[in-house]
Amino acid sequence: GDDAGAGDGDPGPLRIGYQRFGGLSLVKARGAAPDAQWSLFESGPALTEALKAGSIDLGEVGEAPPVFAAAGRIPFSVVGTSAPVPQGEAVLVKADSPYRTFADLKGRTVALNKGSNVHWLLVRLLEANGMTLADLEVRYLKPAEGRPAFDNGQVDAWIIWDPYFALTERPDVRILADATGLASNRQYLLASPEVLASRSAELGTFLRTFREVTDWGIANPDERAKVLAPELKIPEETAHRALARSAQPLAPVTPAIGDELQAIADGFVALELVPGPVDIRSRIDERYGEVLR
Amino acid sequence: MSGTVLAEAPERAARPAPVRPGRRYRPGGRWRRAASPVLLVAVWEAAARSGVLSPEKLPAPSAVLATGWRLARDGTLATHLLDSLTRAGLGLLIGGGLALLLGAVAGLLRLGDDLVDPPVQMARMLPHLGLVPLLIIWVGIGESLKISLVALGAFFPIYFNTYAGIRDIDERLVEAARTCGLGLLARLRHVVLPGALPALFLGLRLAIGAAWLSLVVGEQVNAQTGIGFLMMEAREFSQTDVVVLGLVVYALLGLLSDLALRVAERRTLTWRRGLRAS
Amino acid sequence: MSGTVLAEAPERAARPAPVRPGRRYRPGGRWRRAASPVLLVAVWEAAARSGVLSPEKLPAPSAVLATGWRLARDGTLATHLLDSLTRAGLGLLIGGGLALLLGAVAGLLRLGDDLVDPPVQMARMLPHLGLVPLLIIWVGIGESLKISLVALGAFFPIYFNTYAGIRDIDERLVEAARTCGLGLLARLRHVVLPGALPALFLGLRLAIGAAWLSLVVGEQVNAQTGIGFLMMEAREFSQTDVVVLGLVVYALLGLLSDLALRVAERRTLTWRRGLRAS
Amino acid sequence: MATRTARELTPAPPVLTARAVRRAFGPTTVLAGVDLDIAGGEVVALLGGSGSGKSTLLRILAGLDREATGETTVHGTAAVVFQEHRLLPWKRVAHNVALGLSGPDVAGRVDRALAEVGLADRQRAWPAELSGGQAQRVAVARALVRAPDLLLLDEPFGALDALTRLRMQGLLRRLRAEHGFAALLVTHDVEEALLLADRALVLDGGVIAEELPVPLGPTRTPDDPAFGALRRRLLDRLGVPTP
Amino acid sequence: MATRTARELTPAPPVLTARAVRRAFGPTTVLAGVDLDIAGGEVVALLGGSGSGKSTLLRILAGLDREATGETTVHGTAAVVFQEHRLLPWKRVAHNVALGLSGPDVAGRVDRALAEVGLADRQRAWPAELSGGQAQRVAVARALVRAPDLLLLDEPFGALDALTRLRMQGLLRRLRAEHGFAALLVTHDVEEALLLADRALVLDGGVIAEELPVPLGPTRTPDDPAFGALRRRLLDRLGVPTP
Ligand SMILES: Nc1ncnc2c1ncn2[C@@H]1O[C@H](COP(=O)(O)OP(=O)(O)OP(=O)(O)O)[C@@H](O)[C@H]1O
Ligand SMILES: Nc1ncnc2c1ncn2[C@@H]1O[C@H](COP(=O)(O)OP(=O)(O)OP(=O)(O)O)[C@@H](O)[C@H]1O
Ligand SMILES: [Mg+2]
Ligand SMILES: [Mg+2]
Repeated sequence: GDDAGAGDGDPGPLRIGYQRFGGLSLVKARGAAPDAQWSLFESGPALTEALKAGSIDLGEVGEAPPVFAAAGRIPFSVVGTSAPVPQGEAVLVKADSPYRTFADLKGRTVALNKGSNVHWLLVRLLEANGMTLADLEVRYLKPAEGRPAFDNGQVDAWIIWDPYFALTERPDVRILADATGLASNRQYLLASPEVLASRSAELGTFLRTFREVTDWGIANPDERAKVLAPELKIPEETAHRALARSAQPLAPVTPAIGDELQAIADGFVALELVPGPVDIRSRIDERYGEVLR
Repeated sequence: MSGTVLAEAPERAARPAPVRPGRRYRPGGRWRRAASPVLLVAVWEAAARSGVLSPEKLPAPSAVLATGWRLARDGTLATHLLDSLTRAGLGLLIGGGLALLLGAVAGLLRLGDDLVDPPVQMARMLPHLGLVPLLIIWVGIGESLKISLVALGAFFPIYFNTYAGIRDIDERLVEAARTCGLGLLARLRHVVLPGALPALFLGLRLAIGAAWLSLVVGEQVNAQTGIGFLMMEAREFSQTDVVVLGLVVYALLGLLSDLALRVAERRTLTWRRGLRAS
Repeated sequence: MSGTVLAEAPERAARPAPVRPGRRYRPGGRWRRAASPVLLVAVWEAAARSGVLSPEKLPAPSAVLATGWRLARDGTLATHLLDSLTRAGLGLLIGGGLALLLGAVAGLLRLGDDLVDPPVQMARMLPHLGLVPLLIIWVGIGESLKISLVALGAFFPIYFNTYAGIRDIDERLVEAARTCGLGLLARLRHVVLPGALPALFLGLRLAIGAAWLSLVVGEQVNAQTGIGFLMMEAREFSQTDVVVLGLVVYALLGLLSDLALRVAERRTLTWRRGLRAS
Repeated sequence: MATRTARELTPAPPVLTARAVRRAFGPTTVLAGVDLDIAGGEVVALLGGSGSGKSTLLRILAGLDREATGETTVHGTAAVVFQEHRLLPWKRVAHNVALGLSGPDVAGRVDRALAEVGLADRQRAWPAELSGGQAQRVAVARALVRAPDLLLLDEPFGALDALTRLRMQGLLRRLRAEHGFAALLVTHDVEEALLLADRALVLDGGVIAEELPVPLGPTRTPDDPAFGALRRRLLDRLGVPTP
Repeated sequence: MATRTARELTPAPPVLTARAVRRAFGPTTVLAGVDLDIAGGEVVALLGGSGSGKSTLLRILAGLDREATGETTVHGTAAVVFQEHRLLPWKRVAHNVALGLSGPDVAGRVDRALAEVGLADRQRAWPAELSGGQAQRVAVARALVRAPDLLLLDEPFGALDALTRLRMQGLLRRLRAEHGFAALLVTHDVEEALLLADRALVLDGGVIAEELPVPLGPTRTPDDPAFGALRRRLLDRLGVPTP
């Protein structure tokens, strides 16, 4: 196994799990944390699975994965978050489709990734429109599968996040709704209990770097797009557009954040989308508040 | 000269032990095959009970059994199993049928070999699971996607075994059949098919495995039912016991299909026992 | 009485056509195998050019080729390919070696059959790709995960073909070797191995395919390199040309490995040509 | 090198004609131009050393060798008994005999054919359960049951004991008298050739090196002085010293 | 039912002893209690009808049948020539002969053995390229080259023409005189049995039904009146009508 490190002697590098778009990509792309060992994950659930297996020490995910992970009794703590990014996820339909509001999708097929931030957005959208899950034909598709299905008209709408969102945003695609006013769509930093116990300071240093890089990116959006486009292998212009709305500054976790997460968890439990009850409030770890403030 | 021909025979035992012992009746023979699976499960349970194996890494067999019982009682297991079996069966039928046809054409006809075999050899290495994005475009995200994946998975083992089975038939027997006035179809039925049957059975064995494999991936794309979906869902909530239950179900299906194939083989390949004994 | 024995012979052609034409030299024989792949590509290109096939559904071969050339020139393709090949090679070595060993034990020894075969039959149906969540827990998410998946994928075809190949050996030849004073090891070397070789080759063919298949899934879990990763990444960004390029690379690898196996077969199985001709 | 048969002028139309049959395996030429005619109802014995090309010639005449050159024509139906029995291992004895047989009462004909070769009780045996001689007799039954115009027999009685061999020879003679089929009989046994054949050929050096009419009556015994003379002549031609 | 050999009291120690050998295939008993001793250097011919159990007995004596009952002991080494040639199809002729051979100059010994059976030029041929008689001779060479104490031969010359057969019989006689091996020779040819054997046995009804010492000198010919008498007696026992 390559997950040596949680042992005695040389603890090895910090093992960071990141997704294609989260703020951590920029840290990796700029080479700001040369000692870290990076693992790329397709989605939040895949990342929390590695967290459970003890294969990574820290990872960044969207809104829903912490809830699903907590429901799965995966040991982790939430050590950081970001400012809300409600424009970073949206419901997309074809431009020539008749749907004007989300309620028009009643009885239609909607694709989304299960257990991701968009899953929570769906819950909120249903709630806001007085609908239930039974009113839609939900198709759970990963981003890589959702795109061809959406492009080929096999689903009527696709709920997706950046950068897939920005990549799909073309003249023949229309945004039906985004998360504004419905969900915060924050990023969450999850850390394994072992690393918090034994390498807390090291993690703090890393988080400081993370914060600095994020702030630099917000201050230099053009350069940020230049650095990230080749790393993500997407056009610079698309990267620019997506980053402009989705890259928000980091923020410390607070009891208020815990309440927000708990509300999400309770919402999922109420819909029986996760087996309850889920106590996620207690997963909040505020020790890095100063670093991220 | 002959003096040297017969000289210096090397020292050796007059009766070396046979490569394979005879197939005569052995007491408890039927149950001996159960020994190692039972032992395996026992060791696993003991390891889990003693705490050597943490339940997150691998839950105890008894825990898996309890989960299985729970899901079986409320009917969940049956629904999922039925859906998976239907998909696997349909896919096997389509993929296997096509493989049998093309394999026979390539194995029997020179022209068929030249035309059919090269594309198949190219396609052979296409990991059909890598085709998922293209398949979504071509056949959609519904049942046909799952069935296509199963059919693709089942195709290759059957094709290759059909081809090899036909190629390996003793040509002298085909000649004998020709001199008995058997036409092409009759030769197929009386010589080629029975001669290739052992290879076909092997292909079927491998194809059944490949079918499940494809299904487990296929059922992760927009499925609401099926054992693959059940496992996938459990994986999301880290319900290792359900994941392992899914695996146990697969294992049992493996044993069952093996049993069925063994019976079928015993029936159709009786003549081989004669070969053995002789 | 004999009067009836010889009565009423059915009317039939004196010389029915042979099941398989002779293997004599055919002009252009070597290139005939290229016909259908070339035709396939030509039709595909024509369909793309004429607009029958939209580039999103399937980009034209020329477009794929251009992408390939671009990625080849900047070295991307070579890096990814090398990594994938390393993983596939290691996994094949480990899984294939183990399969050969266990297959031989089960095929040769009665006891080995009773102990080894039932667990393998159970495991056979375990879709190893369904094991990913457990494998992540056991071996982590690094290279060992990918190599384990390949090894698991390669194991079964080789195991089953080894087993069947050994079982199908003409026992009369084994007897003859025994009376020539060959011990167990010598019989293995001189009778069992050459007799099972055609089946082993078939197993290897299927195992190579299974290895790639496993890799394509394995390289979706925390990989930064490999053809599977390349395709995965392209999938996420809907770069169909790169996806198809990946498939083309796989197809070419399929053809190459087939060619290599054909050469190896021709070398080691010369004696079969004699059998054919006789 | 007298390769034409002396019977060419007799009225019986030839059931087999072969002209300039040549066959080489790589550099070695096995058949260097064989001409052969067999008239309807004629039994021809083919003798020759081990490896002289008898089986090769038979396969060519049966139309099984596509790499041989020359012309062969069979008028009517032919049945073959190969040097090895070539029974299908996956068919029971009776089904092996019935292979490709059609017409009325197949089962009855098969029964009777097996009874003729003394294997009435082994109908349901698998070929792998037969002794060498039994398998050979089943192969003979498989050929006889089809009532062909021409029988091509490659050492059909090689694995049989003296008594069974006599019986089989008797059977062949009787069936031939009844049905008048022609036969090409490859044999190593000079006496068998003289007992059964109208003509004996010796294959040597890739050609028919010797042709010997056997003008003996239908009831022949080895005690016949003419038989003895022919026997000596044939053995002589085959290089076997005779006392 | 005289199953014991008359030579039991002679000084030559037995190279093979078999007692109460029984073998049944399902309901049919093929061997119903065979007793057999072969003294060192003795050649015993085994005759019997087709399907009488000769090959079955040979396999048992070679230690290849685990389902037979009774006792068999071979003192020294044994080599077998089976009724079918059983050459490994994936080994060239020379390698088939050399199979399992060790000691000095294997290549030379193989060369000479193949030369003895007249196949010096087919060393590099594949078994599938041999004629029936050639394959059989390779199998004989494979047995002879091992210089065993006991040769078990199942119709070793069945597929050979008269001349080659005579040569092989001569070879066997010469080698035996030189090396004094014992042999059990299954044959259908009564003359061959009388030419080669010290004793002839007839297997019938699952037991050794007849035992016939062959008190002829080392230089035997069929013209010998004693030979003729023995021949008639044997044929008679086999049920073949003699004139
Ligand atoms: N496939 C082959 N490749 C090369 N040589 C071959 C092949 N088949 C036969 N031969 C050779 O051709 C010659 C004639 O073989 P054939 O089987 O016709 O002999 P035969 O007269 O039937 O001998 P026998 O009496 O021993 O059966 C032999 O020398 C044999 O080695
Ligand atoms: N595997 C088997 N199953 C059933 N019966 C068998 C099997 N093997 C042999 N037999 C029967 O046993 C009897 C003796 O066979 P065996 O081969 O010993 O005869 P044989 O004396 O060698 O005859 P031949 O001279 O024809 O070679 C035959 O009737 C045969 O059918
Ligand atoms: Mg021959
Ligand atoms: Mg026999």
